[in-house]
Amino acid sequence: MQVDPGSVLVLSAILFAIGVFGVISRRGAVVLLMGVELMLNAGNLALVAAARVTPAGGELGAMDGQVLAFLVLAIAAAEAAVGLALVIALFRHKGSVDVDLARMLRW
Amino acid sequence: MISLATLFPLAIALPQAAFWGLALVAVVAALGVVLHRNPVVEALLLVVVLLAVAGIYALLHAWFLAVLQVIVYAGAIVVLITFVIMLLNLGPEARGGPGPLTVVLGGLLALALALLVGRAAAGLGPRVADAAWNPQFGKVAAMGKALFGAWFWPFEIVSLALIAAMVGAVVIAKRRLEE
Amino acid sequence: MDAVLLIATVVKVTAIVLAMVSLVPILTWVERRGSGIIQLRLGPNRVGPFGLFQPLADGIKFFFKEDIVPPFVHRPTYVLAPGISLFAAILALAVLPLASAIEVAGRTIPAAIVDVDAGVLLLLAASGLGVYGILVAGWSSNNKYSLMGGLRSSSQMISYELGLSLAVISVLVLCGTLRPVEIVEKQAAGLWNVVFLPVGFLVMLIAGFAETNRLPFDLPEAESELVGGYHTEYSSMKFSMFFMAEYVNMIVSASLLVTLFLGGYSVPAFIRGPLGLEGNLLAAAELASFALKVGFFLWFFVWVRWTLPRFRFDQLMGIGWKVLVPLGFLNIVWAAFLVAVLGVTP
Amino acid sequence: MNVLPYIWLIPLFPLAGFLVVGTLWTMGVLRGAWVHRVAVTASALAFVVSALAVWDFSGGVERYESLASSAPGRYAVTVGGEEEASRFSVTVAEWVPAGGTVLRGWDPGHRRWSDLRVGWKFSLDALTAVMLLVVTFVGTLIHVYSIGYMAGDPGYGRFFAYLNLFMAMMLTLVLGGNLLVMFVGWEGVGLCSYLLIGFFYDQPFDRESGLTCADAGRKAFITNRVGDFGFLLGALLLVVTFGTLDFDALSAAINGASGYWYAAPLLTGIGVLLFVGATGKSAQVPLYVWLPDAMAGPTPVSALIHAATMVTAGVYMLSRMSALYWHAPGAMFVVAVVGALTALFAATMGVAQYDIKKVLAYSTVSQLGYMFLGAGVGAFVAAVFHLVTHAFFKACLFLGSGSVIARCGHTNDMRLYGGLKKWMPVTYWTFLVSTLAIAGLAPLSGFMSKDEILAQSLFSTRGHWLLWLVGTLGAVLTSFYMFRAVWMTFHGRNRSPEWVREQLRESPRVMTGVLVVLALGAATLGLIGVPHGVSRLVGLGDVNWFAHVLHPVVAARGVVSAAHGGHGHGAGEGVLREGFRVHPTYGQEWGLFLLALGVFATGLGLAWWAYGNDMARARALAPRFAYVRRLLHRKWFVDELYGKLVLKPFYAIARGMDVFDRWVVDGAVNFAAAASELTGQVVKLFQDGIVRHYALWLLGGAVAVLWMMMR
Repeated sequence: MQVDPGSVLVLSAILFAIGVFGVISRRGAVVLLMGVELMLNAGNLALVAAARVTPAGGELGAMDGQVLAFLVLAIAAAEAAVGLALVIALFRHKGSVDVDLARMLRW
Repeated sequence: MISLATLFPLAIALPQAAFWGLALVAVVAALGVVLHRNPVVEALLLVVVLLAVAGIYALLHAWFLAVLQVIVYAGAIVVLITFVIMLLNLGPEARGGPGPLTVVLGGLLALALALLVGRAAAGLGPRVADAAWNPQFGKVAAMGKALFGAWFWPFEIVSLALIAAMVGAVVIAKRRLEE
Repeated sequence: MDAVLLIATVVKVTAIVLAMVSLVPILTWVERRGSGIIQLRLGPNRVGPFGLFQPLADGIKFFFKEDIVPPFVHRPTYVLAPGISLFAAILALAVLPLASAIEVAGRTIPAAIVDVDAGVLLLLAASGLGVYGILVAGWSSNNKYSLMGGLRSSSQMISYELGLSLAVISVLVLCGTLRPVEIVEKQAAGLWNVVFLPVGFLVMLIAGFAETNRLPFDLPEAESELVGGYHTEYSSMKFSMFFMAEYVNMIVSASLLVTLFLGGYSVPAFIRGPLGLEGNLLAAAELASFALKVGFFLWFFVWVRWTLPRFRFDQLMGIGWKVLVPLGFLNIVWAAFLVAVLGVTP
Repeated sequence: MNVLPYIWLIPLFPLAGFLVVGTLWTMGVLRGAWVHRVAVTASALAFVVSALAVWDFSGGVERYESLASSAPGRYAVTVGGEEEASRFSVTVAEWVPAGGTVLRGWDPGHRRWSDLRVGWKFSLDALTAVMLLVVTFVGTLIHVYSIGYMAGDPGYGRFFAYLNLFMAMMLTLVLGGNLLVMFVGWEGVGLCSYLLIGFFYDQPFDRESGLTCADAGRKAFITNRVGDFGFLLGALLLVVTFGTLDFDALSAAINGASGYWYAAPLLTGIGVLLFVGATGKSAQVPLYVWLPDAMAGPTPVSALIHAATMVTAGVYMLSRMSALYWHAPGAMFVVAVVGALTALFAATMGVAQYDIKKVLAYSTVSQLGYMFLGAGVGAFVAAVFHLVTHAFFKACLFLGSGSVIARCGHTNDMRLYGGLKKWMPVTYWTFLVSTLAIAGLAPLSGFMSKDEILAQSLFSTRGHWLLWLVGTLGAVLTSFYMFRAVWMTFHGRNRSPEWVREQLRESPRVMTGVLVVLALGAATLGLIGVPHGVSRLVGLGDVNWFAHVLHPVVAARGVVSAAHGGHGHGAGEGVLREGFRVHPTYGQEWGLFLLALGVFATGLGLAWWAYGNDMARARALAPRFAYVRRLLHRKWFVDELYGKLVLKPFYAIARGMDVFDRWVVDGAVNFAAAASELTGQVVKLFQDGIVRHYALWLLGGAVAVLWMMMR
């Protein structure tokens, strides 16, 4: 008995789309970050599912998908740290976390 | 509480069903993250999504990742997000924001993305039977061997990236002395 | 997964939850009587012999008190917060082995609810979730004392979780496994980890106090500054759930300490050898051993609470980041030195 | 002593001197006497090493054969004989390692020459040895002289740095073992010439035209570019034809190639093109115009670069390529005609100049014409010999004039001199000796070399009596204008302003010493190359040591040969012949000798007659010959002619180009810029600073790509 990786991938696509929609439809920087986290999670889900699809080779089987997901996890942590620092800096400058306010550097 | 605990062995017995349940939870919570207007509620819903995903990891035999997902994502990243929300005392987001065109276009495009990827994923090829899997697959030892073996350099580079991000975060967020 | 295992798991879960629910009142009694002794007064002694039924009376009082939900709170999260706290606290107990194994219907099954190879990590994960209860409670109360209390509490827990994790990692390095049962078995076969890692033990002990928000680290609910901290607005059963969560956390901390450093459920050699106990009898003896050690630390928690004054918040963070984290790192290096250079195995 | 393997060090001494003086003086570290100490030491070291190398070379190169065979890519040795020149070569580094490249040759069937390896090759043979000694010896002397001449000049260090750089480049030119290394030196000396002509770049040079010294330098440089263009074309044609630039390989290839279909016309073309380069560098008609203006530079520069060494590079190059010219009679004919015409034409202009340095400049042009006349009639040995003697007496003359100029208030105008004999005896006597030499008094060096050239132009197989006649007329004028200068400068009444006359005195010892050495050379150097025709008159045999040494280098191989110096074996029946067409008889030799003395005496007498009595007769005659004088003084109006025929159309074309560049080329560039900016203006609208929109574009792109993948 095991989970069908295809269905996991479908879930991953749905979660990713939801994350994208969150990024596009919201103004708050924090929510934007959460949307990004959703997208990252969707990506990780796809990676882990793919690890179940690839043929088992060698002693450990194909762990590459999981290892990649692990690395993405670490990078997500870094992204959150920097992103939140930026949110705080933005808040300090503008008194708000509305990303639309941070547009001084456009053309 | 007790009935909740019984779900665990049930999930082991019926993985596909458990998956659909978790998937439903994840999608609903994710929609909540995106649509709700209160940041703290959104963060909590994000935790729910993350826990559901962790559950799915476990169902996919990615034990180590499942635990890490809870520790790192739920236990650290989202705590940080919540923390910032409270620190800045963010209330419900003001109405308005992006125009309807952007929202509708974004929604349609996101839907198209989901449909396209979903269509490709639905036709996934055959998978390996349970018996063919190494019992160590996804366990801590296996991950450790992979990380410190073939993936050593990526692993180290990611650790460097983490340190850089840490320093960067401090530099960006710290209050200047004269302020 | 067969029916026996399924039923056994359900039974184990039920047993643990019930044990916690029943242990907490006893602990409150211990705390109050103990504080009485330390402060040279009597403590509760009216209800039942030595006031033993006092917690029961309190429980009844909590049940029947009016459940006030202030009108300015964010209701869904306000209601949810105590549940999160208690749930996370109890969840951590799921991986702790209370004995080596128990026999049910002729089969040997693990004594912990789940016996997975990443058990220690799972424990850390569960304790990490506990922060949410406090954070959400503080925020949803919509009260500045609550919010400050919640923020302080959460930052304190995050900070000390680091020291705690580092101490745990040193044990993992020494034992080469993440499975609690194996860690205990290795200590049973050799020496307790505290012998090899005294610094790690100390770090974990201090971090344990902070994790449970108890004196001398009870800043989040510092009465003089923040009234009641994150649970200022809570009353009745909801308050009692926070209360219970705190005591469960104490139990978890003590259990973790015992499991990782003090041999867990291991029993003196003569019990297995000359006495020849085996099966469920052995399990009972092991449970007793475990309970004894945990009990001592619970008493220790109470003892310290009524002995030491409270730190200032900046001192608290300073200890967490500038003392415990570096010590934790040094301790890991020491553990690695033990394993790699001296070839020590517990 | 094994010096030959290190000949490549010789140019490096002055180069190091240039770098040291140039940088340290500019930085202000090197000051005062240390400037010339470093510079003169660098030059003197080059001379010493050159002398050692030549001495080593004269001992025979046989003992280097084992060295050459042990490192064949690096060293090459040719052991010479009567008809084969000894040569030692060292290739220091690869430069153009184009070996194995495919070149399309001229050959029938387009045989491909495919081994063009050009390295930093330095080689030494008799011709190089002669040049090496002249360049380093005269160069060092002029360095010494400059210590006195340039004393107190604000650009003292700059001057010596340039001078050292010039030495390095000239030595590279001379030592270069292939045409490309030679070309490096060729261009390098051109650069130094430009820098030194314009040394007083902010001072006016010619009051009549208002030109500055910088303009004069520019004129020299640009005129040289014209010649260099021809030189480069010739070199490229050589590469295409023979697939090599190496002198050894070229000689071998040309000597072996005389039978090919392309030999005569192609080689003539190459020869003429290379000669165009030589006319530029050596100031021959029609590119001589820069040399008189080059007198804008300091006098030691005029002596070193524009008399003794650089301007003779063309003659050296022709001698180096003698194999080619022997096989290209047409080219040789062109060389001879141009040389003879230049000799006469420049002499006429020298007659009417009042600027002492211009007199000497035209004299130089004229003497260079003699050298080319010699080369053109096949008297390469005599040409190179004249080069050597000319280096001495002309350097001495220039330095003497410099001595005069420095004492006479820095004026070049001979009308303001006169009677200087009294104040400057050493300068006078050395100047006089050199004048006698250039005018062709019998035992002095000028006679030996110039009259040998004239004799060969009459008797050589490549010669013609018309060439001889033109050359002899030029010699009369040479004698005339040189003695005119002597009388105007040193004899008669002094015409200087009062303040100049009061401070007239002899130049410092560091200058006069050099003059004496050079005058001694001018007087005696002719004895190393006494032509056979002359030695026969006094009953001696073949005492022409110089020809003996040099002949194998410039002898024509593959050409039916007579002996060096023209005498000896009878001419064969080959198509191309070297040697004398007519063997002069004893009487003819005597006739030529006496004629030469007559030529000398005629010029002397005319000068005495016109300028002897304090220029009285010249003043009286001047109005009657006003038109001629004007014509000659204005240099036959050649500069004006060039201005009309070359510069004006050139400026017109340049103006047209300017318009084209401004409107069409710049227009295209501006259009590109404007188009880029417009694109940017449009595209920037997408970058509105709203992150959401960026995400939307990204998402749209991703969906589009996915859709295309899955269609």
